[in-house]
Amino acid sequence: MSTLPVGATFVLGIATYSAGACASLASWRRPAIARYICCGAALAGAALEGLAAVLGILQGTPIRWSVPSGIPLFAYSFSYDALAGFFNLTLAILAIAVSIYSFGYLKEFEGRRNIGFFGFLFHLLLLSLTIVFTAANAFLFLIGWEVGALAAYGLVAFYHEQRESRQAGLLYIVMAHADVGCLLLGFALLIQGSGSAEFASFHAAAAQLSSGRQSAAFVLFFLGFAIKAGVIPFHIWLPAAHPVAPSNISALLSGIVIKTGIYGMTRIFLDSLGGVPSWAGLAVLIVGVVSAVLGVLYALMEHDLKRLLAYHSIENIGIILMGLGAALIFRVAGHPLLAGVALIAAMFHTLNHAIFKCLLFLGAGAVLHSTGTRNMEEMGGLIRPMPVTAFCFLIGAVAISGLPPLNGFVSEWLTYQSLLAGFGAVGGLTRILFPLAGSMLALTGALAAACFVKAFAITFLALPRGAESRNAHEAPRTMLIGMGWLTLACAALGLGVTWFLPVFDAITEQLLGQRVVAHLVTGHGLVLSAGMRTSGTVSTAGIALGLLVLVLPAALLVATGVRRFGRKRGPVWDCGLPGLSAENEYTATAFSKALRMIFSVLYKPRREIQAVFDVSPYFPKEIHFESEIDSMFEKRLYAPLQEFIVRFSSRMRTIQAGSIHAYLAYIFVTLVLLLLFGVRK
Amino acid sequence: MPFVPNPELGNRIITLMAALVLVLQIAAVGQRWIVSSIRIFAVQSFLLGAIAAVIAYFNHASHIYIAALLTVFLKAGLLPRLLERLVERVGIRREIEPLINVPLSILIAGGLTLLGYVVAESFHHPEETSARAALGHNTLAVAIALFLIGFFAMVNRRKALTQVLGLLSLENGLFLAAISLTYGMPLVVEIGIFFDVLVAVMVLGILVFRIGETFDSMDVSKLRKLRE
Amino acid sequence: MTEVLINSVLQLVLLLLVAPLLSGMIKTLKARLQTRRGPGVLQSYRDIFKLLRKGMVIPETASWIFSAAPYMVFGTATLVGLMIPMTTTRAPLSLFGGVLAVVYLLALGRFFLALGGLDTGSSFGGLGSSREMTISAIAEPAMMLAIFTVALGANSTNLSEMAKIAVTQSWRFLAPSQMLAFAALFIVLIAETGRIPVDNPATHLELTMIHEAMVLEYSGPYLALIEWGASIKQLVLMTLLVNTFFPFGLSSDWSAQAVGVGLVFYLAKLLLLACLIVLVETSNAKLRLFRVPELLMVAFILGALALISTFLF
Amino acid sequence: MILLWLLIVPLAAGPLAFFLRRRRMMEVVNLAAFAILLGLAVVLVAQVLRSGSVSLWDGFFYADALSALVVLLSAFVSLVCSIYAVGYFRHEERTGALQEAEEVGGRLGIDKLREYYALIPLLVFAMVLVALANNLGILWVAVEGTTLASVFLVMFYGRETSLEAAWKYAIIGGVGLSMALFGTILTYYSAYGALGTDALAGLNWSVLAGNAAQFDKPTMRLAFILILLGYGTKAGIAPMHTWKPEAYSEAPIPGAAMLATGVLNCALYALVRFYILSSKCLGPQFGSRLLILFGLLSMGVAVPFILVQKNFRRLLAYSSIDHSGIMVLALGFGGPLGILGMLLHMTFHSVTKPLLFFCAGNVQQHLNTDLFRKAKGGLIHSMPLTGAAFLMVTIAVTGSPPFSFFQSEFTILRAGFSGGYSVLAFFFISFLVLIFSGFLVHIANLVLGEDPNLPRAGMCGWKKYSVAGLAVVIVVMGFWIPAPLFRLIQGAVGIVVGG
Repeated sequence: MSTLPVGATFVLGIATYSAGACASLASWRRPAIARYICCGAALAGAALEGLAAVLGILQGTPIRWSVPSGIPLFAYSFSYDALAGFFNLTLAILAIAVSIYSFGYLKEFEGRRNIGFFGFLFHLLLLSLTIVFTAANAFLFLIGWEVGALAAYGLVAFYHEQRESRQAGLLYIVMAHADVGCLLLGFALLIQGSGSAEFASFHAAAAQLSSGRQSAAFVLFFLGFAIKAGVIPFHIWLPAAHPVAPSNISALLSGIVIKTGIYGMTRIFLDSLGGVPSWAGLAVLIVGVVSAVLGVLYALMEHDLKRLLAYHSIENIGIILMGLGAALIFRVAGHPLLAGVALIAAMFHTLNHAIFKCLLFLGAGAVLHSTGTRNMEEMGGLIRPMPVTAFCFLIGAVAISGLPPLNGFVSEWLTYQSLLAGFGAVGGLTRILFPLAGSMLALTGALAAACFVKAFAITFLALPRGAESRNAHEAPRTMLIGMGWLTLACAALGLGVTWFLPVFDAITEQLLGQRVVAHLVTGHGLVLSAGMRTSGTVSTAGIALGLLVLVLPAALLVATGVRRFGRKRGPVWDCGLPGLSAENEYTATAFSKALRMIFSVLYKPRREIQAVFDVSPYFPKEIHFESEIDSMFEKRLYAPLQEFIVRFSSRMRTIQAGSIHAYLAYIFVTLVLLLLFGVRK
Repeated sequence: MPFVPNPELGNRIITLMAALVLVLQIAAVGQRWIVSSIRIFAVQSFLLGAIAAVIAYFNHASHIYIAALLTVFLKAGLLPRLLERLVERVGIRREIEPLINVPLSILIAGGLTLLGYVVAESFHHPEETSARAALGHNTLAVAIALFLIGFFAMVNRRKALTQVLGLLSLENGLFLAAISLTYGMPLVVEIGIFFDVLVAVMVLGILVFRIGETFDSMDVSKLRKLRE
Repeated sequence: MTEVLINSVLQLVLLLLVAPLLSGMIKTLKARLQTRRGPGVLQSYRDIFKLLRKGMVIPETASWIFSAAPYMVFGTATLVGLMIPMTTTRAPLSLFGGVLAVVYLLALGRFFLALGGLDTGSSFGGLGSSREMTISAIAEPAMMLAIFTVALGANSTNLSEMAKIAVTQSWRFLAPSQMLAFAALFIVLIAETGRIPVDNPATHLELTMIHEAMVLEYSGPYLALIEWGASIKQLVLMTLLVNTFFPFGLSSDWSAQAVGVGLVFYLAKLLLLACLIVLVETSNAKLRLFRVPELLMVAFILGALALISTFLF
Repeated sequence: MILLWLLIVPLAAGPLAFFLRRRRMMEVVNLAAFAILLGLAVVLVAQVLRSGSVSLWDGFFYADALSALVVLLSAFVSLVCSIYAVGYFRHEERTGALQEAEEVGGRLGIDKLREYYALIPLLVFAMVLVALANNLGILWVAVEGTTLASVFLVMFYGRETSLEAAWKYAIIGGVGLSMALFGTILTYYSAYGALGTDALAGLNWSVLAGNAAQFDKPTMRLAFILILLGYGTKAGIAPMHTWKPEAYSEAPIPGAAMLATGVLNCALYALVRFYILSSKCLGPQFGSRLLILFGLLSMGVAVPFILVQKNFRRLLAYSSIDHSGIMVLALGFGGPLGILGMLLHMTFHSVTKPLLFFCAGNVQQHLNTDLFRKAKGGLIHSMPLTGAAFLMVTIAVTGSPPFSFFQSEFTILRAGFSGGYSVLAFFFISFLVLIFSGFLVHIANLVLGEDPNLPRAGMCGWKKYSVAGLAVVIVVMGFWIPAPLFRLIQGAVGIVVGG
């Protein structure tokens, strides 16, 4: 199969994005047209890129080509291999959903916001992501990386009239720049070894690095990518930035932008950097565990719907890192097969999380769009006015909680299996860490389930808690289509996993020289098996079927019962308490109370209750209750740092105190010192 | 019968004058009256001119005569006149207390002279025993000392005018170095430099004048509006 | 294929029949131990039957989620029941999923039940769901650790495999690791099935109840499904315990008498475990909600110890 | 011959403007002169590219790739600035700032304009002379000339503060330049032994460069130290940088832009010339150490002042300190990469910095303040073009892709690593990150947000088009460097590295 079709469609897609960017910028005076250009071009570009990705994956063999750039120093060289194809596929799936969704979503911008500029940034983001995934040269990679960050900054700060957005945007871009700094140093290290900025040349160069420099390179890259991925403790920008962006953008940010960090780690650690130090994998694993558990714990305390979702991104990145860390460990320990399974677990979870997190953010966007609030405490009962959104959100919630038979379950299952296998594969006491990590993964999953029970129930079920949600309306059709597409994807990837898995074969072969999927699929291609050492099996299709078969008779039973003995709607019994009203419903805060108490060590919750009464404190007329948790990292880590920098700088300012004599004295002293330095032979 | 120029003798004379110049410089550090420090500067410049002439005479470097003349004309004649006029215009005659008190300043000046010799030491080439080398070694020390002390004066003095004087005496150091080390720079350069010095002094003069009339004090340590 | 079908049907029947019996048995035993007459062993059957023949009231505030929950609870419980070996080492649907699937399917049921509890807007439902999710969440890691200990021994997460291995070395439960794991898993069982000291299945005292609060608004056939599902879940967990740790009488062939022997052994083991539960329930008072985590932490530590001791001894 | 024209044009334009009565005429003269100058510069570049070097009057004037580059940049900067100046000063005139500036209650500020339009060509003349002078002494004279010409720019507005600034500028500059002169003399002395004192050529760079190897080493060492301090003062390297914030915040915007780009280039050019001599004589080690030290110091000093800054014009000054630090650092890293990085950086800096100043100028003229705290933000609404450009150029100037500074800084980083200074490279990067953060935070808060009671600014075409045009150039340069320009730069690199 010739390389032409892939390259052609890929370039065409890129061209479409670029054209879209310019066109929507050009049409910023005509909102309606700008809207159509923005979404239409994005849809077209995404479709093309998706096609390119599919072709590329089918083709298998990596394609490299290099375009001379206008800058004599560097050439733009791309490489379209399995990994790039996979991430581009993920991007395309999301981009399609988001651009369809945006048709409806952007309508409300008309006349109020500059859709043209929005479209420009939107396309720029998509373009840069595509480039990041396909760049085969550090320079191009960094350009794509930073341009993406800048575009994302523009989009995060898009509602820049609100202080919140401005601050969040700045926090985001500053952290992003810090990670670029790390990457620059890392790449410089490799380039110095190889003498060229091409990724292809790194592999050989990294082999010659001294162990110290190798560790340094690993640390630098890990820092850089970890910041981008929002791994704890570098996460603080994430829950700040993702919620304030327009929801369709939040979906992309949480869905794919943070995954560039994962892509980078995979690309550099498994491909370019050749061998990583033996402790590296362990570090990644542990960081992953911490991120997963803390991420979900913080998510539980949120009652801002979008912030809650943002924290879940941190959690899922943690889960992905568990798989990746395991893969690194196995690779160093010389178990390519296990490494393959672990890598597949990580990659598959990346894809899955991208899909359902995007779906959930779009759902949240729809809710925000119709109620105008992000505060769950004011929502409720939305399942009646917006049934479709509610259904999509529910599917997303089940998927992200890792419950069978949807896709989230499969990737978590694979992660479990590879962790368990690790116990047998690695010697020494470190092996204990694998099952422990597994149990932490279990904790994470269960907490996530709890969190999404809260998120879904408080948002969509029971009685409306605020006027906005009382007169909410279903989202426009295009938005629903966008969500529906992802809902389908969740179900398809869950039930049809065994048909999808072969996609990963090329990746594992390229990165680990090992095809794995053959070991993973048994039972007439319907059953997923953990392959080698631990022979666990699972079949999501089977589970779904079984559930269906078992529920049907029960349904019949109930139906007959209902036909004979009737069923009627009545008021809530509520232990006989009359007149249920929204005020005495369970709230999000109340729901998470138990966990807040249990993990109070971590949260350090503060609460403040003021009761207003006239006769006796036991019969208060009104009670004002407020409770907040302090976010450890901001208070203990970042605030002091910033404090220090500012204070130091202010102290430095006395240097420039305006006295010319002081200024001359600086020069004089320097001169004398240098003269002394100069005379000593 | 013609007088036979003898380099040895020349060097003696030059070294002597250089020493004198240095003494004047140190004296200027202790000086309180603006006018008299201007005069000191004038004498110093005159001596430099003389040194230049001597070098020119003993080494048949005729183009240095021009430098000598220029020096005497500009630095010993024109500039001091201008400055004194300025002093009258602004009407401030006495230097206020410098940042570092006089005895200490003089001590520091001595230290700087020492530094000058240390530095000059580093290019002494025992193997090369020509007259020029020896001369260079001595006068360079003086030149560096002049430079440093002039600089120190700028750091130390508060009046705008005395800072200008410091700058000028510092340039005298350069001139000494130039003529004694290399028997002068190429002529074009010399002229360019003199021209620049002239313009510089004018510019500074204008500034001093403006400052004098805007702030009705020439204490530049009071200029501290612009700061962080 | 057909064999799997028949097998499943048989096991399904067994599940549906034994589960209520077991909970009834526990109730009776408990009453006897507290020197009450208590209900008959068959009481649970009667309850379910009665509920099935009642009309039901759906709260006005409830949405379709409310009605979906009972099916999910029942469905997941029964499906899980088909994934674990009961009388023989071969679980009919073992291929469809191992112990991980079991845990996560139960979680799926719980997920929907909790939603159902919140759907009505009644604050008791919310209270119940909140507590249920919390406790199950902190029970999870201990459970997993304990299970891993066994799974790692058997090199498989599939229950049939685990059972097969267990059969080959039936005295393995004397190994400290197994003991510890059993202890951990037993505590988790208590928590998951909502028994004293974690929850009191008998109480309807509003502020202490968990599971009961969640299902407060259900009535008629729905309630029947939920109760039935709950008892099946309980049966499943207990089976898990007895068959993975004490694989006596499990045979790997299908001959009638093998199955029969297996059945007898199985019921005996269940009875013993039931007695143990009853002992614990009667000899303890219900813990405050915020003491429960400590209990489960103990379970977690036991699990960790079990894990470590797997390659110390 | 071309060299002569390059000098004559600005030299003629100055006095001509001085004798003109009407504002429009002065503007025309300036614009025309600088347009021609740019043309001539391009021609010069072409000639240099064709035949390695151009010289006149048996090498009294001498232009190789390095000088051609500097001339080109100076010409470009002066043209751009004079275009902007038209709009800027018309606005000043309208608001009466010029009239105030005149000492004796002036005639519509026309004298001030004359002062500006007459002085700028002289400044440019000095800048060109710096690049074209072969004789290091003349080079010094020319640099001094730039100082003298620009002192008047600094005291342009005649406020107390501008006098203060001018004084500091003049005095510190004077001291610095006398150090440079001393350095030059010592260089001459150290060459003396090798070359003897043949009158003129003795200080000609083209001659010195040839046999720098035989120079007297200790003298050269001392000379380089003095040169570094001297021209370093002019380039505003810490700790000699202190005059910059004062001078830049007092001079009229176009003049300040000239100082920050053209004059800075001249100082660095001189530094490079001597660096070549010293590295030939003493080996690269000695010079590099010092340069790296001062480069990092300058960046480091700039950081805190950028992080906490009250005044956006001073902010620009510190940014220029940071950039001269970067260039000196690159020179210190040395090697083909380092020099390439430095010259690229110089080029990009000369193209980008003016826009930064123009935006600041527009903002200042619109808000009548240069203090952050008096600005409530929301400029993007009241002056969209300037606001957007300001944000863009901020991102560009702090060296983030796709803008061109990223290329030079990436190259410099590589140079640092291949020079074996990995640890220092770490500092380099962290300073860059900090500066980016500080800068962007300040400017974003200035530009974004909304300030309802801020009127929409009307801008005259001159201001508008100079800003827009320069913005376009910057964006294009991020993706495309004209091949001849790059050849020129590489030629210059060859001169510095291989000589």
